[in-house]
Amino acid sequence: MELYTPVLALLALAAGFAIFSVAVSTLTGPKRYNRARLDSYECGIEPTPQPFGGGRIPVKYYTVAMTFIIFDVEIMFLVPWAVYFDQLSWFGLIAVVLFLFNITLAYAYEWRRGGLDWD
Amino acid sequence: MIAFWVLAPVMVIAALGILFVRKAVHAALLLAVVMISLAMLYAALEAPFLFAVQIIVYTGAIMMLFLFVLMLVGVDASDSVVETIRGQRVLAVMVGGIFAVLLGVIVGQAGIGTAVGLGAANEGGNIEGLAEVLFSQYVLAFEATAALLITAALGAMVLAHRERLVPRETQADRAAARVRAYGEHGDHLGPLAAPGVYARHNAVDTPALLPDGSPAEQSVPTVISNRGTGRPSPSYRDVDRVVGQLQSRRDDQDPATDTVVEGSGSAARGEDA
Amino acid sequence: MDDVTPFLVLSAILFSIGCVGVLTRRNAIVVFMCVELMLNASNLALVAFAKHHGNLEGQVAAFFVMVVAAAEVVVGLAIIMTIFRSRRSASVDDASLLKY
Amino acid sequence: MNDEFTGPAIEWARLWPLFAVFGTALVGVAVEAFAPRSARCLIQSSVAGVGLAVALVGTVLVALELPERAGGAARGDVTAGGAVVVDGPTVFLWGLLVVVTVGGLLLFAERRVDAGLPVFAGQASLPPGSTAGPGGPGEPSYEDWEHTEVYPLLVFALGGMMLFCASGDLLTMFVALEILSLPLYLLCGLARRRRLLSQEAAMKYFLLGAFSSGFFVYGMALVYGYAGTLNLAGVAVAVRAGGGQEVLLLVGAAMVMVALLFKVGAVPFHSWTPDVYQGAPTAVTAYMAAATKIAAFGAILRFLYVGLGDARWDWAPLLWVVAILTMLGGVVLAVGQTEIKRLLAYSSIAHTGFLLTGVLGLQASGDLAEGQISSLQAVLFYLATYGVATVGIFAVTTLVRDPGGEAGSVARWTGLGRTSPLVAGAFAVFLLSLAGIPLTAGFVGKWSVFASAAGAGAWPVVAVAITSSIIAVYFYVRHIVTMFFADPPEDAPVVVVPSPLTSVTIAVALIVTVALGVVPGPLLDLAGHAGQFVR
Repeated sequence: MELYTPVLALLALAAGFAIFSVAVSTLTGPKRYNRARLDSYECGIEPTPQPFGGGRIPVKYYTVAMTFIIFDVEIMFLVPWAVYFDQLSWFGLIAVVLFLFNITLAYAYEWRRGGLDWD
Repeated sequence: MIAFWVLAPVMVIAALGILFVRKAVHAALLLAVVMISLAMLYAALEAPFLFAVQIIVYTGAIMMLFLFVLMLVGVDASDSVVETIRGQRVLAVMVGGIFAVLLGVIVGQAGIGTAVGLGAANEGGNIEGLAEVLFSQYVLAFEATAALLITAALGAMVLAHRERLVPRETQADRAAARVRAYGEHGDHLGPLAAPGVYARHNAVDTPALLPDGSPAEQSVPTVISNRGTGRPSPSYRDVDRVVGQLQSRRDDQDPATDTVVEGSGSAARGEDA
Repeated sequence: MDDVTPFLVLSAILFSIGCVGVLTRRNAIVVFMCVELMLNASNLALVAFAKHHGNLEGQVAAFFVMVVAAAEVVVGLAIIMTIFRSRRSASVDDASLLKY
Repeated sequence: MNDEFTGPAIEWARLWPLFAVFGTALVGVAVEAFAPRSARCLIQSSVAGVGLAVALVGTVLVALELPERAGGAARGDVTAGGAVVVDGPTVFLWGLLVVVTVGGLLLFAERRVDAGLPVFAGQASLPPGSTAGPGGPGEPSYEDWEHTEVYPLLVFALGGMMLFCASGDLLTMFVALEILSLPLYLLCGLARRRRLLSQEAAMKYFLLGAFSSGFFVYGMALVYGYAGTLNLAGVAVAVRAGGGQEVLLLVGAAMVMVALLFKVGAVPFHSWTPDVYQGAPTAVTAYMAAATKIAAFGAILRFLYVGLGDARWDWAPLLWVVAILTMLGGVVLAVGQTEIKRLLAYSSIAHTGFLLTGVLGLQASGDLAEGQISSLQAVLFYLATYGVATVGIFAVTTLVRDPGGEAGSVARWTGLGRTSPLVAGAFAVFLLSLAGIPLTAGFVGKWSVFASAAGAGAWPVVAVAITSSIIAVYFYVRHIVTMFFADPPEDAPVVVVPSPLTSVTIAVALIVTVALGVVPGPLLDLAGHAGQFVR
């Protein structure tokens, strides 16, 4: 438990700082709200693509989030394999390469269909 | 065990909160509290790898997606408290009853016995132990998970991605189209004027002034002008008034009064700034 | 720390709360969050039992549940989002063309 | 731990149909990625067709080579470290699933019934109602586009189902459950017509399905808590040894069963069935009504017989109640239905009840009289008859169309027997088979499940089953009577002439349904030959 004390202290400090700064800025800052202020940008370029409805984020970025999750999961599978690699040898390598190949196929699909285009 | 007794009440309260908060985004944050606490319990249960996975996959990825979708559909989406299916709450109470039974069952077994503990299994390292199980009994399930992830990718692309009907328009295409429009209809070729930042005002919601004093409406970003946000009309009226003043002075007074007009103009500018 | 019963009780409580949440909440996204709560509670039980039995199968199972949940979330939120875009509401009840 | 790691023995010779199916799906994804749009539909359907044919041939070859076990009472192998069991019932279900999927594939590829347009939405990410592209008529539009992703999704679902009914441990079963469910959730929401209904169906199916999979995981945890292993054979060993916290096992098993019963749509976990069957594109409904039930009953049988066979007297009474509720609920609710697809949905709920009756017929092989039908044999045969008739009947419903889509209302079908006797006749045969009238496959199926349940002493359930069969006959026959003996309405719906894809599906289903009713022997023998589960 002693090992974790510094971590907990840091956590508490970080949380305290976050709460403090948010609270102070809410309490002391000037409050003027209008639609222009709540816009994605107060000034600057027009955001493209436009979000639908009143949302702030265009649905297009869902594919980006999806890609992130898939690679996240993939990495979680790679960790045990990498740690135990010397024991797993060829069997593990083949299993993982097969897995990676499949994931890459999904990625290729997304890329070819323009899921990654930034427009 | 201290960790457990500290975290368990927090988790139960946070979980109960999910039932009662009105806004979905608050529910998501409470769920994140439960998940992070759960990660710490995993650490207490000799599952350091799951501690990391819980944080990275659940809190980092899954909750992120939840919050993302909440932002997408609008954070304010809250549910009505009107009961539409009659007996809904009764059903919920019944489920609460099942909960009580379930709870009773397990507490009734108070002490399912001393835990064997994972000392022996984790001897060569927790991750190594997991890898051994993962790549022996569950290697097929592991490969099958790839199918699941591909399905997820297909689903997200089908439901959230709109494919192009026509090929993507490149910058060169756009430049050519502009020049063509200029050639055929005489449309304005260059970039539009900047908004009125340097004219009379320092915000983008005010149009720039053309040399004749009239507002260049195209200089206001279309986002703002379409939504009618900001302060479009006062500044327009202001321009009209000042232009009118200028004209009337110029028409019937001697040049000396011009300085006065300039003075009032600069005063107005000061106000707006 | 030799007895994992408290962890099991906690997981039972969380699971039941999730269950009640699924049945009472009307916002599809919150309903889905309650399902996630149920899965988390199950994972806690799996990990606690792994410790109880002294083998790692439970932990591997919990790991798989997390991974599967990730894929499920991607698909599920895509469906919920689609219907929201069609109807501009995430309430389960507003989706009522199919009643009776 | 410190020993040298050795990978599990993966018997390719037994598993290759499964890998062939997953491989087909992967090829499908690659086609999605790299083939040009115009060629995609053709390539996809041929890839899927070839893959399914290979899988079917593979299943037959694997079935012929299964080694005998337990003195011939069972045949098969446990492979992949205990995760997959390829035995007689498995290959029987594999064959059945592939056949049903071929039917689904043919319906998926059908274009002629909707004026040359595909069955699925042109662009699912567009809100319903926003039809074309930015341009006017003549400009490019999404109207004739198609999501060819449905083919890999279909094949993935098949792979999940094949793994589901072959899984030897609960974790593999859970992963397989999700692999088969996620594509189906997606497919449900992709209808071209009545998009909102379709999307709602997808959402309901998804939310309730995720809810039930939560139960599966918790049940799995409790069973693991009892047995210390997730392997079904290991659970069986623990059950036989007794001791431990029995209650953990029972609660856990009940929760796993909740999830499995949800998938087959048993009362009280049936509420999704009518909504989803109605909202989903009919091709998808046809496929999943048949295939999900086959796969999930495979898993139910394996879980109950292999894992909990020795705790039979603990679960049988509960299952009695569920079976009775399901049969009565299905037929009673079906009586008042005015939509064809909802009517069929409730009838499928009733069929779940009949199948559960068959599941209740489990007896130790020693108790089985000579020549008596074992419950496994009965259920497998019933699944075959039900699956074929279901695909056929939903295929027929795609043909009767109003201007806005399929003519869903029962009233619209009035007098169809006079205007198009062929379609109405096919529909009537399928209805009679579902009702269990003699000389159709449904009769033999019902008779065999009732006989096996009665043999195991489940008399009350059989009595209820016979009662509800009679009620069911009432509403099936009522429908047939209105089709043939009433005048068609003024604006009668159009009966379209489908392409060979749908016609072949209907024709084959029709022939099989009648043939199995007249000569059920060979298939019954085949189901009997499958033998018991291998532990």
